[in-house]
Amino acid sequence: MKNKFNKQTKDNLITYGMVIAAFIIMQILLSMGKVSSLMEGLLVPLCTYVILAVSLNLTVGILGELSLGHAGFMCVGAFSSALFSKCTEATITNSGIRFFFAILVGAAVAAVFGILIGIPVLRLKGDYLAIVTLAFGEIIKNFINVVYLGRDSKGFHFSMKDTMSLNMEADGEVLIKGAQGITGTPNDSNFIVGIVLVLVTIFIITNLVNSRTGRAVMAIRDNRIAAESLGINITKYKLLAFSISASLAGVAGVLYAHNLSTLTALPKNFGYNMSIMILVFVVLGGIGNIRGSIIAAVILTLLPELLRGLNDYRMLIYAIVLIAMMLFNWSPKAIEVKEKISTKFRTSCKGKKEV
Amino acid sequence: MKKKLLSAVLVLTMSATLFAGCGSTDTETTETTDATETTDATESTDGASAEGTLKIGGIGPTTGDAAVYGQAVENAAQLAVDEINAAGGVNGMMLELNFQDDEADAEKAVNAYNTLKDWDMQVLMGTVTSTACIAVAEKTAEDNVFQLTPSGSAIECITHDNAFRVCFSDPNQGKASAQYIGENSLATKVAVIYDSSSVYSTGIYETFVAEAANQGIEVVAAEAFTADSNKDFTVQLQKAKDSGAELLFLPIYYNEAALILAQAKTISFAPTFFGCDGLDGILAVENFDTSLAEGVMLLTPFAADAQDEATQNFVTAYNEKFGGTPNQFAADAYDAIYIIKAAAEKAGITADMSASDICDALKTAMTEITVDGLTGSGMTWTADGEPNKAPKAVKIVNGVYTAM
Amino acid sequence: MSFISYLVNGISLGSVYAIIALGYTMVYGIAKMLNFAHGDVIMIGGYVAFLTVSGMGLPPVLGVLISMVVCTVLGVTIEKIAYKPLRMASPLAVLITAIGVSYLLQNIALLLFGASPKAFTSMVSVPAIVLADGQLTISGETIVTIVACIVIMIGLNLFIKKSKAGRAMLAVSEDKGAAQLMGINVNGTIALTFAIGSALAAIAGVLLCSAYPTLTPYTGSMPGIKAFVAAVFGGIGSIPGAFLGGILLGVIENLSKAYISSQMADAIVFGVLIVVLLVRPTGILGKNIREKV
Amino acid sequence: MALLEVKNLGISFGGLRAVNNFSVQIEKGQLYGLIGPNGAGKTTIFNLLTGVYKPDEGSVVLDGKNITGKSNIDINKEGIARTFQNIRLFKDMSVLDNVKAGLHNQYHYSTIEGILRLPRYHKVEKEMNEKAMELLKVFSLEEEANYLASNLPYGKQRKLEIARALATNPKLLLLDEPAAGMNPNETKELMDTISFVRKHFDMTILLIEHDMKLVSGICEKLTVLNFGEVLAEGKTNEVLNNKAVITAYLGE
Repeated sequence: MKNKFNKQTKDNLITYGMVIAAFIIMQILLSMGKVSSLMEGLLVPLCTYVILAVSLNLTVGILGELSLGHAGFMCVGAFSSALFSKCTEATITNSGIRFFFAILVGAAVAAVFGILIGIPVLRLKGDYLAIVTLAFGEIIKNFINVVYLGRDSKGFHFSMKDTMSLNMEADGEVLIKGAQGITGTPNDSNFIVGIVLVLVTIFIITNLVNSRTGRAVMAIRDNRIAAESLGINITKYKLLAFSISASLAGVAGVLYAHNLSTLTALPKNFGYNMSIMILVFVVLGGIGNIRGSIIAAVILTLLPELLRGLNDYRMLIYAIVLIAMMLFNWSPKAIEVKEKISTKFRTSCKGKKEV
Repeated sequence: MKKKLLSAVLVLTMSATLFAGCGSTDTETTETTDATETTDATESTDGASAEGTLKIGGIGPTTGDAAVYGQAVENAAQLAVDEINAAGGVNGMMLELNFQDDEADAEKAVNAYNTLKDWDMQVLMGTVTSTACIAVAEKTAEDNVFQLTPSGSAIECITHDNAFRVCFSDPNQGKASAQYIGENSLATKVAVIYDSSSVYSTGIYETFVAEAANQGIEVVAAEAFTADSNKDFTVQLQKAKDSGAELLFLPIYYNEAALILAQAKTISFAPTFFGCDGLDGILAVENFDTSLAEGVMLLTPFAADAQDEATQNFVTAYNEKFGGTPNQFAADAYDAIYIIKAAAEKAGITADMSASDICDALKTAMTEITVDGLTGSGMTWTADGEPNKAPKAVKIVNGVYTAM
Repeated sequence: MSFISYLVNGISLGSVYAIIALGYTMVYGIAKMLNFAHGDVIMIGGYVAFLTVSGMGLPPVLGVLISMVVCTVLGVTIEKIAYKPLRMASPLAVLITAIGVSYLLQNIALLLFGASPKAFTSMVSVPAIVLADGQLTISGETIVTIVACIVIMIGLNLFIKKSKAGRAMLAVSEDKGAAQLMGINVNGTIALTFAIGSALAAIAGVLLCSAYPTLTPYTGSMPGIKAFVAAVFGGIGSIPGAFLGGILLGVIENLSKAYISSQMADAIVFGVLIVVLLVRPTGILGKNIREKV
Repeated sequence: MALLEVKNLGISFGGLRAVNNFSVQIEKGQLYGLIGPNGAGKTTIFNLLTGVYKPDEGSVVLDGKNITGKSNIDINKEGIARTFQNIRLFKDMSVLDNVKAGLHNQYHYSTIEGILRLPRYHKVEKEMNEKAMELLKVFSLEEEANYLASNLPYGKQRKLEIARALATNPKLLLLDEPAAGMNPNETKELMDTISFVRKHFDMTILLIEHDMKLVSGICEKLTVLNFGEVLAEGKTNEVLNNKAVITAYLGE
C-alpha cells in the first residue's frame, strides 16, 4: 500500500522533475546566450504541444475514447482569448494580468464547447465517436473562417458574409476578419508562462487520475457495464473528463495565439491534421502515459526543425522516422526484444509486477 | 499495457537523451545546416572576393500543398543569385541564399526565420504566403531585419517600416480589377467565385466588391469554396450562370481555376473570365488544355511568354535549370533579389555590416531606387513598403498571353 | 431545373467519393483498420496513369492496368512493412502508422513528380448525356464512375460471398484467431484485402483525376478524408453503405452549397453526418451490435 | 416482508421469449440459488434485476421499494450489486483501485478537492484505503493489492469481483456463476468464502450456478429455470430430487 503510494508519487515527481530540469537548463543556457534563435523560438510552441498532448491523453488514455477534434478546442481557445486580448489591450495595460484573464477566457470557452460537443459525441463509440469529433473540429474551423466581427463606437458588429456587411462607422476596427482571422494579437506568451501552464496541466491531470473521479473515469474506460453496475454515473464522468481535456486544449490555444501575431484557422494549424498530429504524440508516447506524451511531443516538434539541414528530404525523413518509431515502440516483436534487454539490465530488481 | 508503457518510456528517454544532446549543443545543428547550405552555394561562392558574402535568407513553403509557390520562389531566387554572382556580385560582395521551408504555416515560418537568424542572415527575402508573412514581419520588425516579400500580398505583411513587397497588395488588386472592368466596360453584371478559406482570395474579393459599387458594376453572385472542398465547382458555376453574369471574376489560384474553366465548359457557361495574378501559371500547367483558357483575362505583372529579352532569358534559364515554365511567384522572387541588389548598391552595403545596420540603410535606399524587373518596369517604392508599378492586363488568345 | 442539375452534379461528386469509400470500407471491414494512407495510394494511382498515358502515350486502358498493378504492389508492400508488424498492437498504433505512411507517400510524390499541378487528360471516352436543351449535362466521367461503383460493389459482394478467398476474408473479419484455427491463412487474406483495396484505389485515382483533372501530391488527401466520412456515414464495413454514403455526401454537399451557403458547406456536411450518427450510431447501413452482458 | 420480491417478470428479444412469468421471493439473509440448463435465461434475469435490460412486464421490489425499470446505475444505488459470468474487472487498474471504484458512492469528495489535494482528499482517501484493504483481506487478496487486476490468477479475479461488488455496500448480492472455470479446490475455497461473506456482512445472496455441488452445499432455496420459465422452486434438496428437474438436466 505504502509502496504503491510512493511509486505513484515518485512517478509524478519524475515527470515534474523532468519538466523543471528542462526549464532550468534552458534558462541557464539562455542566460549564457548559448541557445540558438531557433531553439529559443521553439520554447513556447513546445509548451503548447506538450499541453495539447497531455490534455488529449486524458481523453484517449484515461477516458479511452478516440478524439480527432482536439485541434477544434485549441482553435476555440485561441480565437476567444485573442479576441479578448485585442478588445482589452487598451483597458488592461498590464500584459501579465491581461494574459492571465486571457488564459481563463480561453479555458472557459473551450470547456463550454467541450460540454456542448461532449453531450452528443460521448453517446457514440469507437471509430464513430472519432469521426464525429473530427466533424466537430472541422465545423469549428469552417465556422471561424466565415466569422466577421468588428467594433466601433456603437458596439460590436457581427456578420457571416464579409467586412462590408458589418456596416461599421468610420472609426470601427475589424477584430475577426473571416479567413484572414485575427492579426495583431499582443505577444504575451513566454517560456516561463508556458512552463507554468505545462506544470499546471500535468498537476491537474495526474491528480485527477489518482482521485475518486479519475478512478471512476478509468473504470468506465476499462469496462463500462461493470462501472454502471457499481453505480458510477457514466455520462457525468465521461463529460467531466472530456471537458477538462477540452479546456486544457483551449489553454494551449491561448499560448499559441499569443505567440504569433497572426491567427488564422487554416487546415494546417487547426484542421484535422493538427488533431491527428496531437494524437500521434499521445500514441507514440504511450497511451495513458503522461510522461511519454511530453517526451513524444517534444521530440516530434523538434524533429522537423532539426532535419532542416536535409532541405527537400526533410519531411520525407520525418515520415520515415515516424513510421520507424511506431514500429519500434508498438510492434510485439520489437517489444519482446526490448523486454529482453531491459530484464537483463534489471535482474537485480524486484520481479513483482506492479501498477 | 504496463510492458508497453515501460518500453515506450524507455525508448523515448533514450531518444530524449539523444535530443538533449542536440539541444544543449545547438550550435552543432546550425552548423550542419550551414554546411549543407554552403555546399549548395559553393558554385556561387567560389569566386568570393575579399568583400565577403551577403547572406540572404528565404522563407516559403517547399512542402505541403502550397509547395508549388514556395519552390518557384526558391528556384527563381537561386537563379537570380547565381546570375548576380557570376556577374561579379553586389559591390563586389557575393550573395548567398539560404531558403527554409515554412509549410505555409505561421508557426513554422517563425521557426524558419529563427533558423536563418542562427545562420546570421543579413537580409530576408520572404515569406511567400501572407499568413506566414505577417507572423514573420512581427519578428523582423523586432530584430530590425530588412524584409522584402516577393508575394505576401495581405496589407498586414508590411505594416512595419522594415518590410517591403514586390507584388501588389490584395486590396490593390481587387480595386484595380474592379476599375479595369468598369473603365473598359467589360461587364455590368459580375459573379465572383472565391476561396473563403484563403487570406489572399478573401482579401481581393472584399475590395473588389467595395470598388465594384463605385464603378457601377453589379455583383450578382458571390460564391465561395474552401480548401477542403475545392474539386467540384459546378454549383457555384451554375448559380453564377443562373444569375445572368456576363463576367466571372476569379480572385483565386490557377490550380482551382483550371478546374473551374473545365467545369464551366461542361455546363456551357461562357462568360468573360477575369482573374488576378494568382491565375498566372495556368498555361504552364503540364498537359493543360489551353483552349479552355481561351479568352481569359487577367491582371498580372508578369507573363512568361512576354517577348521582352529579360523575360525570355529568365524563362529559358529557369527551364534549363529547374524544368518547367516559371510562374508569377518565380518572377516576383527573381525581381526581389535584383531589388535587394539595387538597394544594396544604392545604400553601399558591405558584407561586414550587421543585419540591423543593413536594414536601416536599405529602408532609405528602397525609397530612392527605380528597378526595371520582370514584373514591372520603373518600379519604385514608398516608405510604407508598397510597390509602385502598373498592373498589366493580359488576355489569353490562342494559348498565349496578349497584351490588352 | 436548376435543382435537378444540382442534384445530378451532387451525384457525380458523390460517385467519386463512393468509389474511394469502397476501398476504405473494404479494408476497414476485413483488417479492422482505418487506412488513412488510402487517399495517397489514390494519388499515386493518378500519377502512374498520368505518366503512362499522357507521358508515354500508352492507351488509357493499359495505363489504368499498369496503375492498378503499381498500386497493388504498393498496397501490399505498405501492409507488409508498416502494418503487419503491428497486427497484434493497439488499433491506434496502426492508425498512426497509416498517417506516417500517408506523409511518406505525399513527400515521395513531391520529390518524384514536383509540386506543380499536372492537368490530367480524362481517360473516359464515354460522351456526356445532354438533356433538356443543354440545361442538364451528365458527364461521361459521372456515368463511368457510377457504373464502375456499381460493378465493383456487385463484384466485391459476389467475391466475398461466393469465392473461397472471399469467405476467408469474412471469417478473418469476424475473428482472426478463430479463422487461424480453421486453417485460414490470416496474413495472406489480409494481404489480399490490401491488394484488392489498392487496385480499387488505382481505379478511383483515375476516375477522380478524370472528373477533376488536376493532379498534385496532395490530390488524394482531402477526397480521402471525405470518402472516409462517407464510409462512416453509410456504415463503415458495409459495401453498399459506402456507395450510399458517398452519393449522399456529394448530394448534401452540393445542395447545401446551392441553397444554404457556399461558405458553410463543409460545416453543413459534417453537421448532417453528426445528426445521422446520433440517430443511427453505426451509420445508415451499419449493423447495430448489442453488447452482451 | 421479503427483501426481494419479483413478480411475473418477462422480456422478449425480437420475438424470442427469453424470460416469461418469472417470480421469486428472497428473504433477508437468505442464500438463494438460481439454476437451469444453458440458455434457460438465468443471466437475462440478472440483467433484468440489475437494470441492464428493462423488463417488458412484471415488477421488482427491493426492500419495499419498487425499482422496476430503473437504470442499472440507480439500481446499484438502491442496493443490488452483482458479478458477471464473463469476469468484468477493470483490467488496467490495480486490485486496490478496483475495490476503491466500488466504494465510489460510499465516500465523497469533489473533483476540485481531488485535483487540489485539499485536506478532505487525504482524509477520505485514507478511509477508502482502509475500507478497501479490509475487504481485500476477507478474500485474502491483500498481498496482491497493487497488482494489475488482469495479472491475478483466474480464481482470484472471481474473488476480486465479489469484493468489488461488496464495496458498493449492497443489500442484495447477485453472483453469476462464481465457480465457473474453477478446480474443485478453488470451488471449495469459494464456498467457504461465500458462506463467510454471508455471515460476516449479514448479506443476502442470489447466485446462478452450474456446479450442483456448490449449490447443494450452500444454498437454502433454489429456483430452477428452463426455457425462460420457472420449472421448480423450493428447498434445495427437495428441488434437486424433483423429477422434472432431473429430466431437464439429464434428459430422459
